[in-house]
Amino acid sequence: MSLILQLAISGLSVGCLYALIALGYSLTFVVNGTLNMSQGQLVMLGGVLMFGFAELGHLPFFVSFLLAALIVGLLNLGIERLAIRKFDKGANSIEWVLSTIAVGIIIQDVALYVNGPDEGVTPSPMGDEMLRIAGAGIYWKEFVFLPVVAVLLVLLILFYKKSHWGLWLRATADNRTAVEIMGISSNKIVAVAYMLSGLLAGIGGALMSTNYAVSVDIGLPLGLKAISVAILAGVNNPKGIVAAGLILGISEAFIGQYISTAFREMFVYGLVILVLYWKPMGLFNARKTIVKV
Amino acid sequence: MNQLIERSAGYRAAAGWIAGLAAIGLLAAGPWMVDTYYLNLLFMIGIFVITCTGMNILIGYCGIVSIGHAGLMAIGAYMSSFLSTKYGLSFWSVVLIGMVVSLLIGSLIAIPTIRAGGVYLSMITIAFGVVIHEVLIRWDAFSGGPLGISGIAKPQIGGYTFDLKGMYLFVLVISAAALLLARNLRRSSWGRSMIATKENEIAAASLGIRKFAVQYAGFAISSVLAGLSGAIYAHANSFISPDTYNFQTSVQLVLIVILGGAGRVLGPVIGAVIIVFLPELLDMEKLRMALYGGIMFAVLFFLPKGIVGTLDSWLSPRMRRFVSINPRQASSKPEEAKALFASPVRAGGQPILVLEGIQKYFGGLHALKEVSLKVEAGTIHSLVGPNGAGKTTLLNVISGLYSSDQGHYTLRGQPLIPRSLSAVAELGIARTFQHSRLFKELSVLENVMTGLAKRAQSGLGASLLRLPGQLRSERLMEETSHALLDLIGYEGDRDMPASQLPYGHQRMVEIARALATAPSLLLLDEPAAGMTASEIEQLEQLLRKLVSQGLTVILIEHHMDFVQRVSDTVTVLDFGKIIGTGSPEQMLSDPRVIQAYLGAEEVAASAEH
Amino acid sequence: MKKQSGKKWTLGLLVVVMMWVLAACGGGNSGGKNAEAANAPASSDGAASKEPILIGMSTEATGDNAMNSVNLYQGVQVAVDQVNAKGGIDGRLVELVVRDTEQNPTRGISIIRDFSQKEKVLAAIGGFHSTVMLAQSPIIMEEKFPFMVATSNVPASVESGMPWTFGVRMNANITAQYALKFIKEHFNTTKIAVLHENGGYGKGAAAAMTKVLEAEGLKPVAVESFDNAKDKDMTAQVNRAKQAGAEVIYLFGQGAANGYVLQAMDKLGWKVPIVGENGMANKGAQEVGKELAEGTYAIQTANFNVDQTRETAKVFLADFTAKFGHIPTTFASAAQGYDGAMMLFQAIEKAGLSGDLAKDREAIKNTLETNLGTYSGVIKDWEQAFTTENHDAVDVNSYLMCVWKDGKLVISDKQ
Amino acid sequence: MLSIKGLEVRYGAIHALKGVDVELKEGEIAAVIGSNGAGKTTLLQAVLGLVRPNAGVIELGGKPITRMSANKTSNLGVSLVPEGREVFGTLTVTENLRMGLKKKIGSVTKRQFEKELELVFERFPRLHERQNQLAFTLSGGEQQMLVLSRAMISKPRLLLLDEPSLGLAPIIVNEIFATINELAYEGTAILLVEQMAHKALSIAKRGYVVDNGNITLHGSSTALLNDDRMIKAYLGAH
Repeated sequence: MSLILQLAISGLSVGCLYALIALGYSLTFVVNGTLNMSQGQLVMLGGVLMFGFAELGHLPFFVSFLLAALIVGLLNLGIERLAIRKFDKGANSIEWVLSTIAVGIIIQDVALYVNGPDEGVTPSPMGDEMLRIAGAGIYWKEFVFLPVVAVLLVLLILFYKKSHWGLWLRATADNRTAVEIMGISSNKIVAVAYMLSGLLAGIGGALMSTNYAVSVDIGLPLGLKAISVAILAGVNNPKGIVAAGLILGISEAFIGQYISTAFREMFVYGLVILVLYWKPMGLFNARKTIVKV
Repeated sequence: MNQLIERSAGYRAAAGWIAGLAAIGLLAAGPWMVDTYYLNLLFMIGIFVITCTGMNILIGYCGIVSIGHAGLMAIGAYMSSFLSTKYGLSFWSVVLIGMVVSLLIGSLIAIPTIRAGGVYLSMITIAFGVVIHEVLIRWDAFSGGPLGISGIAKPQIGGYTFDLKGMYLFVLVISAAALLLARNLRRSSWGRSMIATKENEIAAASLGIRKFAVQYAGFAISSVLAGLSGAIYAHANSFISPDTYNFQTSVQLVLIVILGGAGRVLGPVIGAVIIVFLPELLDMEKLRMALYGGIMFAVLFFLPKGIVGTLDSWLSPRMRRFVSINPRQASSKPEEAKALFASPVRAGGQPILVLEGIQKYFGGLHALKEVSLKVEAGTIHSLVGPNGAGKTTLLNVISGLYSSDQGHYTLRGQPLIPRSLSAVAELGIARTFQHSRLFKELSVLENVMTGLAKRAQSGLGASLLRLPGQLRSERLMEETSHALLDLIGYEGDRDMPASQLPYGHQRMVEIARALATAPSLLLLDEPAAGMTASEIEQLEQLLRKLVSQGLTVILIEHHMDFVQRVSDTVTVLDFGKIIGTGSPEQMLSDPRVIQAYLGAEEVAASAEH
Repeated sequence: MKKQSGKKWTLGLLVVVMMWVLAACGGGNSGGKNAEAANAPASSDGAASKEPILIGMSTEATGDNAMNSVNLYQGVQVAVDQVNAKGGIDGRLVELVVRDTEQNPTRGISIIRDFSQKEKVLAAIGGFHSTVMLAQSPIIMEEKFPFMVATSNVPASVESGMPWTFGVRMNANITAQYALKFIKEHFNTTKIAVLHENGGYGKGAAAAMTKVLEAEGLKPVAVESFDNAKDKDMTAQVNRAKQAGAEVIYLFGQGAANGYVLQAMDKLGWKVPIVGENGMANKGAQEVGKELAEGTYAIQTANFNVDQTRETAKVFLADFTAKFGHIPTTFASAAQGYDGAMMLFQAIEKAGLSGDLAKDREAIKNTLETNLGTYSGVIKDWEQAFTTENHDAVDVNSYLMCVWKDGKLVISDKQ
Repeated sequence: MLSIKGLEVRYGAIHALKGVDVELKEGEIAAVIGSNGAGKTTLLQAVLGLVRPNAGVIELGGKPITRMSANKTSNLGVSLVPEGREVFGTLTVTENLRMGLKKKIGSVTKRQFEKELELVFERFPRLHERQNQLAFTLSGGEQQMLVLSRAMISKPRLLLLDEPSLGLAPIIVNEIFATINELAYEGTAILLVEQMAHKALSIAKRGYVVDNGNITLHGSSTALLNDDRMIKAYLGAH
């Protein structure tokens, strides 16, 4: 029994990571149908900055956490201004996919130049103790991912539902000209969405560096995996994305155990292709509402 | 006069051919001029040109940006390497098998990709690319895992084994052939149909062009070329590994096409030269990839049309002014314009189209309420009514753009279910749109020729190789299109892109394009909007000429005087309901019509007018 | 009209920028190799007048686990500095022509041709990334110049049938023999589970250990793989090894991935000895595993955490720390880079250069194979390290078993 | 309140507005009538700033707003009810109304907003029933009531209406026009673009007839109603 629990728990913490990054995609895709293909690199940047501030800069944990998240958020603001706005020309314009990939290449190489290739883990305030639940073990610093993602999800939903910025975001997603008529510059709303998405990426990266090693080359694989989560869930459904992230993390652990570790990776992408054949808009995609809240 | 035009056009084509052959001759002398380092780079350029010409067809013509085509190169490479190392088959047979398997896997990718569109399209291709990469790492028996396959036999003919020189010449021949195929495709109806579906899917469907079939052809060609170039590379370097074709390679392939200029035949050549030579020149150690990414971004930002595209748009206006082919005079014989469209024999007074009880809802809006209508063959039947009355909605329902919630249709006595635009177009119903939907990248003549795509559909193979049969049908299409342009009295330059047409002309060319599908029923949605008085006069003459040759026209128009002069019957729609059908005089003086239009209270005074 | 001219203006600007960039690099490139400007003392007597000796350096500076490949390159740089400090090889300074393969086999191939034809190097050193090395090997045979493989463990890249490649590396087959001998001696068990990353490095090691065990009629109890960059949770892999009753884990991941294996073992409450190689020696494993890494073994060919017993090693460590400000992060790669380069220089000196490129390359190859003579390196003292049949300098008894003790990798008392 | 002098707008080759002059005072309704494609919608879009005029001056309460962007003009108290209504289909009725608060959305308290809602629901009880429904499920008439209320909730000085009667049944059109009359009575200046000339002129004080980008007729409603040139110009007989 403890094996199944062990697999589930350890899969959960990895699933939280995927969910957090995929949430970043959904925020921007909902607003103007574009997303930042270098989101993975932003997460890497969050982790590297966190490690840099906490370990090398000896700043307190929470100060460096906030700094890392903010810097990545502001960077994403710049990326939107340069790499997205010019290319966002309606439904199936694709140039922004390429421009954000190019930005990703630049971020990764500059990070390599500044930070060097080494891997680093930021010591977590939760220490390295182990939490034992009925024989299954998980580090506190890993387990803390779950509540953090839960809190962020609730904040995001409240933001969509209650705050007027959230309302503006959903209105821009629905009808951009009407938003302009209502006296709100839709470009500003898109920029805010990108900053929030950058913030999420920064938080994801910083959180990740407390238990997993971050180095400059982890960005791309993480980004590709998180895109699959977003596609699986249907990009306009925050709750669906977190669920899909967790399911993916857990099923990876079980597939590894019961089928074979070799085919684990193919399972994820195979599932994505199956979904795209059967339900291209994603499993939890709510047809009608632009943002399922 | 005409001979002079043909000859000058002939000169330009001949000059093109001579320049092409000279370039290939020079490149063919390469192996004896440069050392193996530059020869290897030229070889790599050839490999990229082969794949990227296929991708150019996919991105430039069909508008599908696939970021997973390195996977298809890998399939071609692994299939041929596996068969040649395991079973010792000759290079020539394994390459063919490799291409076939790439085609099969490419088709698997094509189905969801073409259906999805938008950002999902790129995600699907990325997912496929990554799955192929993972399979190659895992499936040791087939791919040798991460260490790949070594010692792959080099191609042989008779005694001669191909070394780098031989492989380079082989690649040169293949890439020249690939470029020729792309050029032929661009000049064929298949190429035009691809660009049509890319630019305006709805307009293409209304001409009877099925998006899936056309775009699948693009995908198939690109898959085969990718498989071929993958196989050649593997056998040339006698080693293949999963890392050779990963996500970064797919991005590189797309960049080559975009950098060169998507949709331009020579685009991939320029793109490949830059992408292959750039890393060799940037041999600084630090921030090399950052500069690479920077250049990629700069090209996307500053040169959206790519290098060849920007040069072309810079040079061609000058070229055209310099070598201005003066417009063809209207051909001297408009009267006996041969039956340009197969209009049926007057169906003895039986109505060509009957609509009964058509209902249509948009969410809460009840757009069409119980619409019933009879349209007599060989007449002009106008639909009038205030804005938002449902006129365009009715047209969209008849043409199959929207599906109606209720009601049934009969066309020439047979029951008609307007499933889709292309299906309805095949039944001989053509239409134009309220806002111009011309294909901007195609020239005026090519726009009209896309109307003929449905009828004169020669095979894909024939189009690629430009076989005599296909050439003849191209000539025929050109002739018919010129005749149609003469019919509508178009005097402007027929080779300039449609995007440069003045507004009025755009409407007329759109009508000519609709006529090219040889319809028996033509639906026109506000053709006169934005036209000058003289253009409206021309339109009136055209409609009379068409109807006299047996065509039936359903016309939506706001210019009441035009409607009055040209219509046989007028139907007035208001608030989704038909409030009257009859002769123009009867309808336009009917108090209910005026009330609907002017919104006057039951003011007796105005009714008398 | 404004928008149209605006576009042309930006087009013009871009073309100027591109020209400047190409010229700047082109200039730098043709003017002479922008290689590692060896800081030879300016005052050497007339040595600079003669043509410098060009040696190619193929690195993987960007991409996954670049931290190991940096050590290889740094080791070679120290060798070049030392040789040039002594006035170069019979008066001619050594210059490195550095190229980055970006872990891309296609680029690796073009670099070999670049070394041979464009830069016209005498010999080259590199071979960190196994798959790139495999792609480069056949091309080296075509281009016919000596290439020193200084890290990649894949046996195939330096087989006897490959006359032009020489290995100063831990050949997976030989490493597996040494590891099996060590495990049988100290843990008297042959129940070994192999956990490896799915790249060339991991795959090579897994295949070698399986072959070595099968030679003795045995079989690894479990062979599990993981993805170095993507996988963060190894519970499944470790659990399958545990269920198979493994008593030792032969671990071949890179850095942090090994750390996640340690974490998974900790969660499953399962403690068995671990024997790894370069990946385990790298600080990434310790960074993640922290005290869990205590007592894990890493097969190396050198160890710089302890004071050096060999003279060459002392000098090497001093020069390395002076130049880079820290000791090597992966000992074996640095040591093998240094020794590989020094053997090349010794062969060049012994062969004597006639100026004809093809003959000189042939001469260096033959010297390496026949009369290289004695060379006292960082790793060990060699007596004719290579023969025509065997191009691998590191044999079973030139390994050094190291162990993690309170956060540092030291030489283990069990050898 | 609003003065437009010599306004010209060109879309590429099409010369949509060729020098238009319009005057409007507080609490006054001016109707702009004319056949389809005459340039009526372009006029409203130019006033709000959705379209940048090529020539001419637009002044709101004496302040020039000719080249000001749409969202800035909107916050100066100009609300537009666009042709085809443009509701936020996937937002609920209340959320649509909340968007009407424009930039003041942050400063308006919950209670204040509730009070505004009561006013709206009192005027349009049907919106009260459907307040939590998604806007795209509303009927044409209900959507028109929604966008009208949304435009009024920010108490604009100038209300621009683009063919409110589009696709509505006559009884609903009467209800809408009655409301427009009340709004003017409460002091809002209204520029009403409408195809139904008689209905528009019945509530407007003055009217402008636009034909092919020019104002061909202009005067008090009663004068225009009896001018037979109006019907001819209207039915597009050139």
